Amino acid sequence: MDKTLANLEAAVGGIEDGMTVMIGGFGGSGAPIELIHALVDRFQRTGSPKNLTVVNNNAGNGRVGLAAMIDAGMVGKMICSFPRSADPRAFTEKYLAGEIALELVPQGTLAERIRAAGAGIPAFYTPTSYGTDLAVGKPTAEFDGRHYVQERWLKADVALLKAELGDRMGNLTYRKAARNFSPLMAAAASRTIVQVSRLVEPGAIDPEQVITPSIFVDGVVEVADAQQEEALMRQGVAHVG
Amino acid sequence: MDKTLANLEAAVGGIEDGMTVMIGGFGGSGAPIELIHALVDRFQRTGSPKNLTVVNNNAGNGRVGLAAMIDAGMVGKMICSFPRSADPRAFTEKYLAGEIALELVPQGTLAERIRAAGAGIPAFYTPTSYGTDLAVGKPTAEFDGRHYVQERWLKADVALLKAELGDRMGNLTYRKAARNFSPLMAAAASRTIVQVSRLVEPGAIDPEQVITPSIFVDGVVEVADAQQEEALMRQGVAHVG
Amino acid sequence: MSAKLSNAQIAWRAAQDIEDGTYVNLGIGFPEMVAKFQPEGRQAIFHTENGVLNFGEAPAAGEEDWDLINAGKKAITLRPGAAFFHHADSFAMVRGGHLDVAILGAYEVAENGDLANWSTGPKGVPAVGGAMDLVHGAKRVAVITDHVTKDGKPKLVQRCTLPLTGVGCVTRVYTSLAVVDIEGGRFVLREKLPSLSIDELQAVTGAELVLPPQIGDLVAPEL
Amino acid sequence: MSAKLSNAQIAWRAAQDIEDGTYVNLGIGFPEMVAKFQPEGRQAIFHTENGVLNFGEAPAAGEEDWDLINAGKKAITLRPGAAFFHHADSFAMVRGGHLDVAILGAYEVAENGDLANWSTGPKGVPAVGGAMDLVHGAKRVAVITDHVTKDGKPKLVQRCTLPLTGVGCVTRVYTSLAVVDIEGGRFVLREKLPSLSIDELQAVTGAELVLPPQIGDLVAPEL
Repeated sequence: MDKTLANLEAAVGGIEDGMTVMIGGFGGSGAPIELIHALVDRFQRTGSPKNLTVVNNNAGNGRVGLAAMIDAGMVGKMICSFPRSADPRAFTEKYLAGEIALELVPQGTLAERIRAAGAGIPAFYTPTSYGTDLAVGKPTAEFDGRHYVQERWLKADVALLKAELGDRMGNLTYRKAARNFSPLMAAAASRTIVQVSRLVEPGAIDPEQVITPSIFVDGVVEVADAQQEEALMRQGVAHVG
Repeated sequence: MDKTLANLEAAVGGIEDGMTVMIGGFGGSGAPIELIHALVDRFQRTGSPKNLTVVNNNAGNGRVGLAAMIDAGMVGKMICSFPRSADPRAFTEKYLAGEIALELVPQGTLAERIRAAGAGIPAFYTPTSYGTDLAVGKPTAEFDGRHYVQERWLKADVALLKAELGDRMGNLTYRKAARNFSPLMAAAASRTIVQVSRLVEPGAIDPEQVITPSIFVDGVVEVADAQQEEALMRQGVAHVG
Repeated sequence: MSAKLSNAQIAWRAAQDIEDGTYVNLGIGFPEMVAKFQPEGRQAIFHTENGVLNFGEAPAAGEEDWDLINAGKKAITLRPGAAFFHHADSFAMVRGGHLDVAILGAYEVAENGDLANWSTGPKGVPAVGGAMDLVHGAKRVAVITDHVTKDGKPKLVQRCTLPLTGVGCVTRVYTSLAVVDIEGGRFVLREKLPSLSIDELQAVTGAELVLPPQIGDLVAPEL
Repeated sequence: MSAKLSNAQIAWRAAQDIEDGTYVNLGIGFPEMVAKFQPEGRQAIFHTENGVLNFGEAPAAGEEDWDLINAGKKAITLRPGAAFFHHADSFAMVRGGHLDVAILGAYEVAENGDLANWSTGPKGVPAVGGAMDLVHGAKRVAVITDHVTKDGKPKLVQRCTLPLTGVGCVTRVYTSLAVVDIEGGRFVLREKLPSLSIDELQAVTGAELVLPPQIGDLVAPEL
């Protein structure tokens, strides 16, 4: 069993118009920049995939990564908790122009909805957002005298993630706080594609240190000198594909 | 901050009559034998704690550990998925005599109910047990054309767990498959007490390898040469306190 | 009708349908035997409820590590690329539809896909384990079983009489006499022992067997 | 009425109530400042939503590792005994009631404990982050804020007019002028600047201040 993919182009090949794509990372920490740029490049070359729904905690920063996707016009809708950043131009411009939709989800609810999708839990109750504008239209219930909002699972067609070590079977580790949403998204997407900073043989990762077990991963591609979104943003880099 | 406890007696000191106690382990793998035996010894000495509700995947094996607790007459109710084992005498005798109650929960639902308690999720929906005797009396709902059962969180007053490494702040690692329910129980109990096979200083466990972060742990006690339930059972050992 | 497959042969037949690279959970007891018959050149990855992925065969006697066991509490070993995880993650794999195949035992399987395999009634100590989760999790839920009970009664029935494990969950049954798919609420016969007539098979089956144009021969090696 | 505490002094005052060994989440922006004023001999453990427990101060300029950040996307360092975990576990800590204290900023706090701190209305791009989770998670939810808006309007009000972050969640407010508890749907004055009369304080407070027998002096060092 070998889930390694030949290159970045192959890695993003299965993403089609209108799909829901989860992208790992919290700000620049954990953002799979090379996978995202490969997808932007494909769009610039072929006009596809377009009208994507993207799930990420944020909505891009500067002119690289997710911001470059939005700039390119590939994203029809963002599902996120915090569409602001040091340089949120890409999203802000499109949002205020009515060219991109936004589903705003509290961060913990976003995480739990993704986790629920991976765990086969179609709905759950959370106290978060009860009595607020973000709970409007959602079922509520009382348990033990406290009020809760019913939230639904959030699934995706594809997840694009960044990991530190990855073996050929798909077992993953992450680097520091770059873990964040990625283990959840790996389980919530029908197809999970991961850029790993170092590709290793099965057995090289201690089974006790695996964070994402191979069952959640469909493809791994090695990107040895991965770029970091925050560093690129601070350098003023723009990716236009 | 130092959560280390002086000894096993101190570790089980806060457990009172009628409490719900979660006990880590799956069969003998991860069973905190020394903590359990300290509790049995306390009961034999003082008559307390009694009438406990115990949450574990199983209901004891042989005459040690959880089986010794049941034998001693401390347990009023078991919440578990599989009250059978190689030598299930302790539970079987009391159950057939009507001296112990049983709440039988499918294993994945048991895990998820415990996880939900730790995560502040009062209820969730699962397909598991829909249409079976174990769903009788539970609310059901349909999502996307499929039927689900509503399950409630499962909390405990105390969790008694076994870990491999534990630092003085309470960060834990586990040994192989001995992890099982323990990270979930650590978060679901008001008070989480852990016997660790090696006590280390904060910083000795790589932050990426911590399985249970310190926030879920209230006390750690070192048991350097911990016994293994399966081995004891196979040796025919009985713990009578 | 005397010839029938042995348990090992039933397990062998089920193993032939497990593709390379699939994630598989084998129920405790008889289904565990399926792992022994993985066809050459195919690598299945085995999952056990208690938090291990990609385990291998039992260790030699005396080499057991009792912290490394499967759901049946038997000692196991690891293969390269194994992973440990906690019980909620383990059942996320199950309930979340990540397993490709679950192979389970049965007391009864009904033509509507209902399965009864956890309780023989109100007597004794009930125990369910992970069975009710597994039947709603894997992409394909198959059963391996003798075709009839020890008393000779059909185990493939119109409707289960024993307490259900799951509703409409089974899609294929490997028995000592036949391979039967469950499609549209009917038993569809796919393979049968060559020595057995369809009438003989129908006589020991508790619901009508739908007969497609092609019915294969169920043949297994001596094991 | 001209004297008031600086932001640093408000943060200092809030820090005095954080006990040794408590687990604390500080909201992004102004609340982060509370960490600087931990009293000598007390060790709080700081949590950040993006999956780090027990982080320390910012690294020196040029030493940043952008994979090691807090919820405000600022570079951080680790203390001994730190842990990484994924976002669902991180919010299990929050929602599950494991944090002892959350200290947040506010646009408005109402006497019924309602908090508005995420949206100033329908204009612009809305963003909520983890605020709505934090207000329902920590055992104690405190607010630090200037007592009035830049326009001099009360931020402690009868009922919030801005979109709510959470209902009945705040139990203590540290302002530039006072420390106020929320009990039984009322603002209870605990401490005020010594230079300020109760009438002066009431005049800039949007709901009635309940006056207990003892009202302490709010004094903070020069910072």
